[in-house]
Amino acid sequence: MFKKYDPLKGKIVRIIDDNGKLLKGEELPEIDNEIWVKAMEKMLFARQADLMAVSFQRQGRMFTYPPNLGQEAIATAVGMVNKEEDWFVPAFRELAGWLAKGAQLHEVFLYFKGDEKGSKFVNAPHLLPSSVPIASQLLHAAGIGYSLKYNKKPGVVYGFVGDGGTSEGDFHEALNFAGVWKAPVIFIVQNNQFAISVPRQKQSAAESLAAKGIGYGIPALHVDGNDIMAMYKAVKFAREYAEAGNGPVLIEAETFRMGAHTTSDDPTRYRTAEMEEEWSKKDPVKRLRQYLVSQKLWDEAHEEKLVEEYKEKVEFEFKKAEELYKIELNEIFDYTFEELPPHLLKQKVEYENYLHWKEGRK
Amino acid sequence: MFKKYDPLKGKIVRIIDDNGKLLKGEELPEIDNEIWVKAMEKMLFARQADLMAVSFQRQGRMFTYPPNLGQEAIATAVGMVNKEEDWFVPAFRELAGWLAKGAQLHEVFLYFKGDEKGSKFVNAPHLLPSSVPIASQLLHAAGIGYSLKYNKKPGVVYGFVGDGGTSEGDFHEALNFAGVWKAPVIFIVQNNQFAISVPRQKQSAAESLAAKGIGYGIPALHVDGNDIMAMYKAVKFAREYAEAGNGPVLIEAETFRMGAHTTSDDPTRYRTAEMEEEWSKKDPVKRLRQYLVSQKLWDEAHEEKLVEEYKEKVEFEFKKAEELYKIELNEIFDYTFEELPPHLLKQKVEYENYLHWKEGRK
Amino acid sequence: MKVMNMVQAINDAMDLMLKEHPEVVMYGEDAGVEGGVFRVTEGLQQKYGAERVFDSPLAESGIVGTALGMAITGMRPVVELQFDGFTYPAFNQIVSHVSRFRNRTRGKFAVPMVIRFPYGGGINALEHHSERPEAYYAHTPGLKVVIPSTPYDAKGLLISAIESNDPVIFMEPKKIYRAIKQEVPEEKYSIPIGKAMVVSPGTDITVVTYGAMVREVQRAMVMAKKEGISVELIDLRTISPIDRDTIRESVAKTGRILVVTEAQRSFSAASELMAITVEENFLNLEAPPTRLGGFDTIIPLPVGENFYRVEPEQIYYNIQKLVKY
Amino acid sequence: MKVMNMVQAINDAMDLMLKEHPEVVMYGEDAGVEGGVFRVTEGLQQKYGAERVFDSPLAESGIVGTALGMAITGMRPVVELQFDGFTYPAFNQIVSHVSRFRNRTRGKFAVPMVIRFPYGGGINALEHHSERPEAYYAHTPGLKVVIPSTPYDAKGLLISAIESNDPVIFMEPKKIYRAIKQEVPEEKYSIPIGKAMVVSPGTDITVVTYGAMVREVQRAMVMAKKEGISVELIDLRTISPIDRDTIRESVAKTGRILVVTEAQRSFSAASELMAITVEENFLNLEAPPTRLGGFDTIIPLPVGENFYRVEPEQIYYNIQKLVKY
Ligand SMILES: Cc1ncc(C[n+]2csc(CCOP(=O)(O)OP(=O)(O)O)c2C)c(N)n1
Ligand SMILES: Cc1ncc(C[n+]2csc(CCOP(=O)(O)OP(=O)(O)O)c2C)c(N)n1
Ligand SMILES: [Mg+2]
Ligand SMILES: [Mg+2]
Repeated sequence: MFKKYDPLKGKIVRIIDDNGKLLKGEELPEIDNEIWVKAMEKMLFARQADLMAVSFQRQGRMFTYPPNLGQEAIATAVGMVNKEEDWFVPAFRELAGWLAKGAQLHEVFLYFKGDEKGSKFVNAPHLLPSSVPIASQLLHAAGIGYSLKYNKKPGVVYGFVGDGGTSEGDFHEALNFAGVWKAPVIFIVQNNQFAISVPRQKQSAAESLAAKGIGYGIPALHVDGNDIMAMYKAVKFAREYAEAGNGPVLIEAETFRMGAHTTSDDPTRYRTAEMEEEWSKKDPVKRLRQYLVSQKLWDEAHEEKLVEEYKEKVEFEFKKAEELYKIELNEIFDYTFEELPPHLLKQKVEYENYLHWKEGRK
Repeated sequence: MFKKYDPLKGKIVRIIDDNGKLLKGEELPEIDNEIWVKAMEKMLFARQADLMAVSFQRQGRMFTYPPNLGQEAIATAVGMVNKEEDWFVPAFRELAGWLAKGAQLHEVFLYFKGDEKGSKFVNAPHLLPSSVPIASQLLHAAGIGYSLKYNKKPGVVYGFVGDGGTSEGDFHEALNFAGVWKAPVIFIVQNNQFAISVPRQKQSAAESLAAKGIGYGIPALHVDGNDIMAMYKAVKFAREYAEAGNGPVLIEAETFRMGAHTTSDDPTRYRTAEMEEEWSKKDPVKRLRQYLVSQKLWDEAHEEKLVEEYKEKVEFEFKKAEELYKIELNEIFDYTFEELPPHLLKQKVEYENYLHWKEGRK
Repeated sequence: MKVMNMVQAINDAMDLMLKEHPEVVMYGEDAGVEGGVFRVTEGLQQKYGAERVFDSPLAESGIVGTALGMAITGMRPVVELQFDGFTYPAFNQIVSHVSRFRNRTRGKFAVPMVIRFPYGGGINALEHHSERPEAYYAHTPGLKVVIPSTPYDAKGLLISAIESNDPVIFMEPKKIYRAIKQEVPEEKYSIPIGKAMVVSPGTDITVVTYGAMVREVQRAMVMAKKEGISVELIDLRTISPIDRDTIRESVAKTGRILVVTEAQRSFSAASELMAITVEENFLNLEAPPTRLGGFDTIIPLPVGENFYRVEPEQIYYNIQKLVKY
Repeated sequence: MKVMNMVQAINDAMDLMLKEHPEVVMYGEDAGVEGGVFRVTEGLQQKYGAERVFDSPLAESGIVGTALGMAITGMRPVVELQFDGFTYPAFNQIVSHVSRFRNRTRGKFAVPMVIRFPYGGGINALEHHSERPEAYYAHTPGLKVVIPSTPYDAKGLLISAIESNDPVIFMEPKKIYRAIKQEVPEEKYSIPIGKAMVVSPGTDITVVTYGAMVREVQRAMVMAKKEGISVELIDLRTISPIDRDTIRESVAKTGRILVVTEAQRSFSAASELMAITVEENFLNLEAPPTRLGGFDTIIPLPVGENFYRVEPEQIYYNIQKLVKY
């Protein structure tokens, strides 16, 4: 696969076209068509959650949130390939992947409402929290890769980063360490064309981000990230390659953030309506839908019904997040160290004395 | 030239063989043979200074020193190509280059005796001091490149780093910034096979370090760094390319540190005598000598006489360093800021009071 | 005079400096086209061109390290790091190079550059967006560290910073970026780095603070005044080097000092201010120098910020305790 | 018992830990084949194999960041950074992740890792090889910071550090790596993190210090003793969290405190110790708490180190001044 789709020769992995039609010379992955139906459901659910998150934020019920709109195929494909033993190391824009890995939606909401409980992912032992300092998480992915290898455990690590993140020193160091260690890590660059307002071309003079792999001896694939079949194929291949002990793989997934960078961003300041329209034609949900419809596996009525269900589910999860959203003073102190050291106890007691005084003044 | 010697195709720029003979299919650079005689003199002088530095250190007259032995062709070639308007951004193992750029040898000795005056290079306005934190200096090189471009000044920047240094995040960020800015910077990796004890293969799984250029859209040359003609050709080409506004160039100069990492290092702990012997056949001084002898431009007697002269010169410069080696309390305080702030004045005065008291006790 | 908030005042300072000094350039992540995520550089690229005000790749060490290269070759870069928490990837460049180049080269190369970034808590932000890193930089010899508390000060201090031949870390309290409006002269003026300001004189106790906490202390002072307590409020303005004289004179008069910071309290600017006080005023002290700051815990996400944030009532609580001591 | 210097004692601790805990691995630049530039890991790769003790690429952020990945998946990495001055490229990983992962995930992921490095001045080294970065790390919530002063302590503290479920910054005073020899038990023992030690009791003045300065203070104490001054010497051992109790009790008795550090003095561990003293002992103080440390200048190269280094006579000078106060 690395030969057929050599990114240094400008090759891109793509299986279906913008209208969901199989491309000439390509083959569908050999899996049951039912699996694409499931994938469609997962993408739709993630999209629904994402859209509603933005509106919750607008209603003032949540703080900053980074929309995934348009990028859902990537993390969904990873979720399809993922096995329980694999580790998922997020950047912050892979909602569908977190859900696939076991995150509960209300935890995600809690996190973006600004509550640490939302990073615990109690049902997802192999899921790391969002990583805010760009690209820093890739080193954790490389270290987990070493850990798996050292402990002779099965599984691989998926490490996510954005196009902007490829400029950080930690991106470099992570790929280099993983390369030297032949660690089972799949680095996935979600190239959504922008880092906030900064376009991909201002980020690096490299022709493609996949090209960066060669600097670390890491084979790379440049993939149409809005083609879930291509993503599935690439990630599945990479997983087998990495798990077999061949070392890491770099995947550049070409996509587009159809929404704002976060709810505090205004994309009209830095990109044109034409560009947005151009990319909306490549919407990954639309493409898979068209494929499924052509296979008679999907229809509009079914989708409408599903979306209604999803809305309720999301609403339910959000309410749950709202109920859980609170904190006691203890929680601020209890996790800095395994045991509360004396100086922190002193600070807590002093603060409680103040609260007591304050209470008394009322 | 980038096409003929494509590092991704395993090509290496090499003009003369290990015995100083022109290789088939190659051409000598079109310059007067006399220039090679001068280059030979410069290499010999740098080598003499280097060898004596090690022995001064052994005598306890200098602290840590990083020998250049075996790597002299690289910085000498850069010195040959260098123009006054160019900037030289060292790592710490480019003695011949510093001298070419205007450093006085006694300054170099002062620096390695641990005296800040040795980083001032009073006759070399475009020479930066050694940079101890590995690879950090390459960002300065990129910034100077921007500065030249912004101010529409002529000239290029030579930024040096070792093979080990290519693993640092700053290496990545520097090449990436320079690439995006199309800044006139020539990045020169002295790949001397080791970073202290760590061999090149443990540093990166990349097939060559030159291969890293493509990740930044920077054309690269992989050069036999012990072949001064190849180095000259590569650097000259790179200089023209960069100065013409085409952006940076990456040069991997393949070489070998024939001495220890520094005077506190013992290479027998991590490399074999065979390896050392193998590389001694490629000694750059030997290779150029053989070429010059074959051209009847050089002979043993001449060299012996020169070396005697050089020894005296080096001895003289070292004595000068020893004379200058001293510091007054003021000098510690005077350069932290442009003007001495009150708190530092207070600290100085308090310290002087102590010194006064101490004096009084004797 | 024009009424400006701090964002406008900083923008105005940069505008003036770009106009006056051709060697000034500005860059950072999203600092060009977009004008920065807080819009502090808004309009400057449009006015001065993309050679002088521009977007950089997403790499903080890169931003600071390249700026050093510019600074030592005669330029005056003013770089923006996007948030306080994203200054750490640049730590090595700041601490190992920016602060040292002058000394290392015995004055051959000066480093006239400014590193600006939004500072501190209070905006319900994600993790790493509410950091108070002043102690890290103040502990580093060779850096000047400035935190303004008003639009007027921000403009005057930033002009001094840009014209300084030493590197300046310029932290902008993001909580009050748009919260305080004030008349600010449109022309150039400067406020000296290294001088604190007595915001309001008083006799019973000295309160030293800076940045967004100045306003919080002022709120506490309203409560104190009701109880007849006269507070002398000092706005430090420059965290390093600290203006020891102003503090000494004030504590000599009041005999009491409360230091209020947003930052976690240990090994902090508050610790330093307490140390200075005992060095300078040991014999004047009528109560123990006291500090009030964040806990030495990880800074909480918004749900816990209320506990972590020092509030006016808490400042007053400490003032009255000290006065009663 | 065997006579060991600090290098041997640390090596011995690591040897024991590698033997006892299969989840312990060690790596860093030159830490494998070569055994580290100070030979602290010498022989360990030969004994435990290159999967457990190995050379890493030259990248400190990489070393620390990957170790975090190991630590949260059940391993106990002990990484070596080559020198104090080369911890700064890893600053972001240390401050933004290592210290916070437990809190961020509400205890789901602990970070049992140790970051070791040679610390401090006094070996006539190049620039960046004589740093004293303890205040940076001590100011960072979520880290424990340890500096031993003897071979015995180094072994016992490192064993505690490796077995701790919290990240520990372990700084090794390189000046005394081989300078002090001492009987050290060959078996396992541990010294608790967070506890200071009264090295020698006294009544006139408390001197608090740590690391290589303990020996310098002891030299000053010889001079003090001649003049009949009784010094209580406290070795802090753990810089953060500071053992306030031991300091309070001592100063309650002596009424005087001198803090001695190698590091530059402002915004430092010395500042914190002075702040703690006024918080804990305000009413006991008979003289101003005083600090003696490096200047707030760039740390000089060897030619100037004599001026910068705190010397025994200077410590004595301050002791006698304080006692006379
Ligand atoms: C170290 C660091 N610097 C800056 C930021 C601020 N920031 C948050 S997201 C972002 C852009 C990220 O772009 P990209 O990597 O392409 O990911 P995308 O947001 O497009 O998914 C920036 C600059 C940060 N979070 N961390
Ligand atoms: C950031 C940083 N980490 C570690 C060191 C310690 N150190 C000094 S030289 C060196 C090896 C450098 O290897 P390389 O880049 O190959 O250059 P060479 O010494 O071979 O010329 C190391 C690890 C340093 N100076 N800076
Ligand atoms: Mg992006
Ligand atoms: Mg090398």
